[in-house]
Amino acid sequence: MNFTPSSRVLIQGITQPLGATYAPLMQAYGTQIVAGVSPGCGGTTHQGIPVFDMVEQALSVVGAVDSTVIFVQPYAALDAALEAIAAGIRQLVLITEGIPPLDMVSLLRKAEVTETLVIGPNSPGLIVPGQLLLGLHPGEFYTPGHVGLISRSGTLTYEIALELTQAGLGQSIGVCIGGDAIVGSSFPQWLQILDEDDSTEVIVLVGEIGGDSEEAAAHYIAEAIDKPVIAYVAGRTAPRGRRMGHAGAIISSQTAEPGTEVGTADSKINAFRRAKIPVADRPWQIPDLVKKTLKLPMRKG
Amino acid sequence: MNFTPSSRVLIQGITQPLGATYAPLMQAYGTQIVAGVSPGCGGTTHQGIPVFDMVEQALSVVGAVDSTVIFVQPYAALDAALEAIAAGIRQLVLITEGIPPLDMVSLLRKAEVTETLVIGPNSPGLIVPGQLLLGLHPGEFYTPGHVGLISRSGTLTYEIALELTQAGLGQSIGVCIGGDAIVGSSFPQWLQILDEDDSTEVIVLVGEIGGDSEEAAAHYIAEAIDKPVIAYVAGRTAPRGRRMGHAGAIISSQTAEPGTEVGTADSKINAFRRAKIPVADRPWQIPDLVKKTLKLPMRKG
Amino acid sequence: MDLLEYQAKELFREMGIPVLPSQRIDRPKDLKGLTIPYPVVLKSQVYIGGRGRVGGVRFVENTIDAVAAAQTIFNLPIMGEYPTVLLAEAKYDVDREFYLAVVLNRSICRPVLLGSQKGGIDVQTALEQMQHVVVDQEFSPFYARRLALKMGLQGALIESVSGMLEKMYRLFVQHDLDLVEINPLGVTATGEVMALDGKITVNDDALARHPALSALIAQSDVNQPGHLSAAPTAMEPDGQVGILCNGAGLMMATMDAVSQAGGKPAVFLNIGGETQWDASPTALRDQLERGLEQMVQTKQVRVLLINLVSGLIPCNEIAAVIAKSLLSRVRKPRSISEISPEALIAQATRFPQLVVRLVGRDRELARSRLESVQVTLIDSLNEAVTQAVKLANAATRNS
Amino acid sequence: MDLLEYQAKELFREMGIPVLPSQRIDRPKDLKGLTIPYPVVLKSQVYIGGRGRVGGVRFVENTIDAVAAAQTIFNLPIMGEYPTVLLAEAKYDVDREFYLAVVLNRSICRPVLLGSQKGGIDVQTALEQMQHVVVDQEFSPFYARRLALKMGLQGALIESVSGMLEKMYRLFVQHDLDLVEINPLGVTATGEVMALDGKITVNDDALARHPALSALIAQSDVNQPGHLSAAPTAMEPDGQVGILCNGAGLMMATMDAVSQAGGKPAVFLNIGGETQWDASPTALRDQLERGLEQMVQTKQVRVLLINLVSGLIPCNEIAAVIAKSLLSRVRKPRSISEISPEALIAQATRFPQLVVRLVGRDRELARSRLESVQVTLIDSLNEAVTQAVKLANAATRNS
Repeated sequence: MNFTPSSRVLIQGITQPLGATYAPLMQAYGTQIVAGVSPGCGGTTHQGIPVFDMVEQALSVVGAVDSTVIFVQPYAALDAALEAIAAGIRQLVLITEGIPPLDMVSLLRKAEVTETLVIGPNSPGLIVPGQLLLGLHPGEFYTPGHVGLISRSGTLTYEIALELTQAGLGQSIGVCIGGDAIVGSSFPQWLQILDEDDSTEVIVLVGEIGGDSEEAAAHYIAEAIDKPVIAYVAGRTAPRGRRMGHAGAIISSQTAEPGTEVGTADSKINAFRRAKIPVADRPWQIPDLVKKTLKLPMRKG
Repeated sequence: MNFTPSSRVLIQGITQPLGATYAPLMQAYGTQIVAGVSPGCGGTTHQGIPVFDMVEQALSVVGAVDSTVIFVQPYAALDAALEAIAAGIRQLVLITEGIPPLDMVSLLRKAEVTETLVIGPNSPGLIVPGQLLLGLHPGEFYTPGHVGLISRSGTLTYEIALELTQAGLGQSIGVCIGGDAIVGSSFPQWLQILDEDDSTEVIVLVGEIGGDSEEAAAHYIAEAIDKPVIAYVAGRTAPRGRRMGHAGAIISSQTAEPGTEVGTADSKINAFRRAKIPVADRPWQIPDLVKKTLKLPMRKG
Repeated sequence: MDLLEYQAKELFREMGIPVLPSQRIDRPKDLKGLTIPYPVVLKSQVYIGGRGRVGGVRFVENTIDAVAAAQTIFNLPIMGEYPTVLLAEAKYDVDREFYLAVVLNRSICRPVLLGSQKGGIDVQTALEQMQHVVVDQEFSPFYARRLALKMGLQGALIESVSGMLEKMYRLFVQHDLDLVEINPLGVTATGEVMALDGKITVNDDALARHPALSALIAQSDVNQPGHLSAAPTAMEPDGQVGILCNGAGLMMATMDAVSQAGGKPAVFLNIGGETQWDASPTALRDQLERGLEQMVQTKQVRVLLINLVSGLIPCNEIAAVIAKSLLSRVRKPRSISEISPEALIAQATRFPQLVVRLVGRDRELARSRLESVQVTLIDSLNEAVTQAVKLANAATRNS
Repeated sequence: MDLLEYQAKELFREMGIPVLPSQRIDRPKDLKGLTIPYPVVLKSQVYIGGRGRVGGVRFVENTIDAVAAAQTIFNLPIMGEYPTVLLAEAKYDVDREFYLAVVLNRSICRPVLLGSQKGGIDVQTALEQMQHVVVDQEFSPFYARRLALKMGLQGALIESVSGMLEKMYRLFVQHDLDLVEINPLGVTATGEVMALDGKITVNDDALARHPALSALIAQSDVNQPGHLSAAPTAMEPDGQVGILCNGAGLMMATMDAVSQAGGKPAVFLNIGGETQWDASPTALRDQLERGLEQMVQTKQVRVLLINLVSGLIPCNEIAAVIAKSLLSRVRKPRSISEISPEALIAQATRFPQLVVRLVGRDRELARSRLESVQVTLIDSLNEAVTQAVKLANAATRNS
């Protein structure tokens, strides 16, 4: 794991709409973007960033990189990720939404044997406030501090980061594991990382309906996490079987995911409560719960 | 590597024609056949050998095995081999001829990451005279001794083993890497094994036209092998571009295997000669060359 | 997205999975051209399960009975859903019924093979005996045999059932499916197997790379549950609040908060997060514009809560889109410039009351832009929700 | 086994690899029904390369010229091979010609992508500039881009050429091929790419699991070089020795020894080693029986050297098959039992002189069995070869 200002970062899909927009924003935030990749655009530059046709070609010129942020089209994402792994990159941030799940299965099989960390897909990536931005997080919502923020959504995470910042609670990291059904890194993985991270004092976990990530996280927190955790779950009122936007935020039928009621907001909230984890009912209650946990003075209300 | 009388051996495809014939022959030679596998035949026995539906099921009953000998139909061989690897077996002998080469490519990718030894396909397997038979070698042609015999063919290997036995030269091992274009274990691999094997004093390498196994072996012997090696190459008179029976024994066109004249008997014989390896012109000259190398008395002739 | 039984069986047939001779029936009179010999089973083609228990499956012996039965089935809603197609299928005598499925399991990020010796309509019994095998590495047929053994099968059934699973898996991978289910798999006394009913769930995200599958689906109603739609999703029939957000998590959190505050969401619309590869300020503006138009056209919406949190596009650009939308609904007199903004808004045709909360860059510019069209920019989500519910309650009282 | 150009292009078309409009011509008059506008290229469909240099490819401007050109091409052997089909194809203006291939490399046990910016008929130049990329792990399109870059391509050509290679690779894997080659790949001034000529080598061992491919091949002559045949293979036109062995290595070693001893092999036949999954003593006996029959029917064979080394079947069973074969060729009088074996053999119709060498179990039983039909069992390969050559030389002197 290397998420510091010294991290050297590659952008795959730097000439795609989203990549072209965010590469300079990441750079402006202080992230060392050493090269971009876009087949057919080798030899050009984008806002001063040299662009190459392939990852391995970029690395042969600019040297090794720590992470790559992938902005390519959904059906090209598996190939881009495998290309990065083949070139030796072991931290991948998959921004792109809409990658077919079976492509993710193939990628994750490969990631496991190569010990590659895959963040996302359908994720705004990761921010270490004041230090490093790998993805879309709006830097102005964040401020350095000691709250580790992990989530499954983009804009809701920004919302909560802003609530924390406005309440005077800075963040050690903001990371989104992704809104799709099949994602790389998991809540337990990040809980473990933040539990060991010196700058994190409290963890805010922002979950949502669908799947059993929150149930697994609750279980893992009870078993293995020493630092305090505050949870929030979105989707109490979401209609069953409807896709809310995230491919992952859907309560599936019984057969597809045996274990009956897993996936509902109630199941997740109950899992957190059973693990004695405070659950915020509304997003704006999170800062107060954090302060209570850290025994900080409450804001007047 | 464990090729001793204590090796525990599984037979996959024990109810197929070839497997049904050879399993008892191997057992009669002293090989510890602990179980057979044949889907749909679980619960039966074949000549006293318990038969199971799956490899993992067999292993759960009879315990771990060292090697499996695979006799299944060509299009079922990749699956059988992957099943064995998944069950933890790391020495595979593929007897079956006619396995599609791209199935072998898939298998060998898997074998490499799991460090699995694959002998064959299209191979009579391996014999350690007087100790162990994993495959088809007719035990009566062999006698224990110090000549390591490695080859690409079946019946020609038996022929040469018999010539050696009749000349009073016993064998430490007889192994055939297989007659197909794509095979698992290679000549260099076996040369290294026999170079380190205490019971082997001299190595007889029986090559044939097609591919560059012999050229690679000649190179490897010059570089890395201390023990004396005698070579023979079959196919000096084989017509170009004709399949001789072995899928591998064909001299291919230039484009398919760049490197122009590689694959002909001349290319192979010249490679051995350049590496100062004595080459027998006829199979029956091999025993004399072995004796000469070992400074043993020659037979009268 | 789910396929109907007859569509699933078309794919089964292509893959060599045995299915009975069958014929699609679009209207009762189609039965006069039936080429399958009687007796025949008529099956309602609906997305909902459990049709058998409520009369959606009928055996018929001749054409007269068949036409009558078809009329009945066409007029029989299954959990509220009317079939637009029936499937006429040959009858088959089975000894036993198994359950088989291949499904993508999101918890472990792997496909899983499922099987039970107790298939058929009693799902609970099937579940109790359900066996599963995780396809952790590249699939190979031994995974299917592993399931067959776990199911307790013996002899020739091991190969016939695992052969079936192998084809189901190939179908699953070739078409990027979320689910392939055969229930029941009919097993005859002689050990022959037959897919008697089938369910396939297509993955929405992968559909665009499967033109043949898209064409198959285009034949049927795409307005089924679970389908990702660009149209607003209806909630409470008596709700008055429309909610428009960007991003699924934010959407759900906002809707939850409205409900918790006592409001009743009427419809919601997620105009999309910012992780589409082709997302851009222009694209987001377009989506917002279309979304506003759709919400405004939804009569039930008396109060429209707009909650947008964006790092991609400055708030003032969003405000400009909202203002433009508001102004476009005004009945246009000859010259707009002659009329004061207040008068314009007053004349707006059936425009819901707006509660706008924006977060991002250039919020103060946005505030002024919105004030120019009589809309107050609200700072916090809490306030915005409170305000929306208050307005909705007032509207209810006034109606 | 190789496909003809028109067959390869059928597969290209199915995979979405761009090819020109073309039409198969079985006889010159087919050109009257040509649907491709002139000018048109007529190409001899032969397995041998280099047809262009010897007049096997002709441009024609109208039907009269086309029919005449077709007649010429049908009567023009390419390295001794006459075409049975021509391909009429649209003309295409290209700026450059590339070489692309996907081939299975046996040394490294992996598929390899090959490419050169210098394609076309000058194979040597293509080879000098040839770039290759090993597909060491599961294929992904980046392997194709890697080759495009190694070839020195830039800009849009990287994607168009790597897209082509991706499709070639999918074809390669889907049909279990040994080789997919496009040479030349035409590249227009605007950067469009087109497969102008194509070669596909099918893998014999995998063919049985590709019924569509088998059907495609069944249309053409399967008696092409490289095809594994059950019939004896011809060697020297003036040879007299037929060689029958079991196993490829033994076959080659025996034939080499015959040549080295001054003999001339006429034909050889390998009845197969013992690694076929369904090999059994019965199967081997049947193959031997058929093989003997074929060899005996080959007029050129004056001496038949049989060298069989078997662990599967005892020598006496082999001897029984040989004896039976020998006896079956005898002109049958009313009752065989009345005649002595010697008399029978003397009457054998055109049966070559037999030199039989067998190794395996029960050799002494085999020896007696063969002696009963006047055949001596020889013990060593050396002796058998010497004996066969001696008899052949004697036969030559006597003829």
